[in-house]
Amino acid sequence: MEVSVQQADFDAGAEIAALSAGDTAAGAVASFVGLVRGDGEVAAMTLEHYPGMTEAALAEIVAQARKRWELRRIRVIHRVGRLLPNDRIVFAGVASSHRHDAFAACAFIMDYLKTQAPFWKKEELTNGAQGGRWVDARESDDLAAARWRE
Amino acid sequence: MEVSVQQADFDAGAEIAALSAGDTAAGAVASFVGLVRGDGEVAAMTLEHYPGMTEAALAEIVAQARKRWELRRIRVIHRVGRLLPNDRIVFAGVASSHRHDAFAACAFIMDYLKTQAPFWKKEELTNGAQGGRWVDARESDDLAAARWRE
Amino acid sequence: MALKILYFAGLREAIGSGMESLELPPGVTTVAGLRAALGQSHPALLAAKNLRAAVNQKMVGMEAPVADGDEVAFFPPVTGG
Amino acid sequence: MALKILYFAGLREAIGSGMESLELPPGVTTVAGLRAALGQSHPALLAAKNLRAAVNQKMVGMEAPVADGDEVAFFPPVTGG
Repeated sequence: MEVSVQQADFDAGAEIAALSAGDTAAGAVASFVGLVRGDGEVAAMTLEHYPGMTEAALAEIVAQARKRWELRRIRVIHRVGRLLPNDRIVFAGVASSHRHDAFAACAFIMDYLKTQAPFWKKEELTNGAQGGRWVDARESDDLAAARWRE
Repeated sequence: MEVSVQQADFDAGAEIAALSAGDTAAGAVASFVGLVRGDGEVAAMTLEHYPGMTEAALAEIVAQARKRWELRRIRVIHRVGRLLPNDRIVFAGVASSHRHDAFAACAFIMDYLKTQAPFWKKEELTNGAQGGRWVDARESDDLAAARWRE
Repeated sequence: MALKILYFAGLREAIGSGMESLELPPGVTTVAGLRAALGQSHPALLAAKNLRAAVNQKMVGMEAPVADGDEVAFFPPVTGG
Repeated sequence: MALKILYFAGLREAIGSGMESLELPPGVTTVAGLRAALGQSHPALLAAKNLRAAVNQKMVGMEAPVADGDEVAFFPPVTGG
């Protein structure tokens, strides 16, 4: 299983170990863990997604990475539901024979995930503002994804 | 402790967790695990290093990364001694508020480590060739480190 | 066969519903046309800046075709990761 | 005060020793000069391609100065990671 969308937390160490277990061609494993940042203003956030499309979009991103680089195993996990500051949100891990392929593919997956996978964050504010606040998409994320198309 | 040179294996999951534990500004943790590749020809390898200089060189690489990017915690672990194919060799992990800083710094640390840290690998061959074979440095590693100086 | 229309995130809240089912309105052939037609009862669809859409669970541009039986989703720019 | 000289990896094996201690040879002021002087008893030092050096545990170029009391290391290009 390459992609998962789940409420449960994940074990980054177990995922990283699984990416190279028994594969002596996997000399390089690059990985990324994204966490809920907390600046004191945000008490929690809830991740909404588009069931069905989410898994397909993540699988498509993984497929695109495989076309661009020589990769071994890949794993992407994205959590949904209510999360607190410092909670893990997302894991992306890529094994390859070569570290530059592993790093590039891992960064690519995160950049594409940020703009192509149907997740939306809503923040609950510590001041209790009614109904919470939907997070705005950032232009920097679009630019980051665009650089892979150059 | 930011850098360690040790014979013992490491726990990538525990290291990654420690990079963001209790730090709500650490929204991004990029990490890398390097492993011994096995193509059937290599039975084992032994990593020699320059005690004292090794730790200083790794600490200097970490300090350079901190000058270039906005980073939170950093951790670098390099094993020495005899290792088998699929064994972990090196861990580099970087926490930051921003994923691009985390990815760039982690890749930078690995590129610099490959050319600046005094480690040498000697392979034991499965055909039992006497005395083993020292691994040659690769020009691609020099080029990878050079791109950060541009 | 009816269209299945989905709304997500802030748009879902503004419209007050996450899903509806309807016949393809006469003359509508593209996502943009569907947006204009649905906008008569859901002004939030017209007001949305940077509105994104997916047809049959693939992100598409507003010029993409829609046909009977399609699943069409409208939503704000995604913010996962 | 004597110089401490260290050799690593294949160079250590070729020389047959990982460490020696000696007075700064007369006229030697740089790493390159030290290499030439030591090369008289250790031809492997002269034969080494891409020889690298460190003075007091910092990697340096062959033009770097050496002085009494320094720790000077010679080694092949590194291959860790």
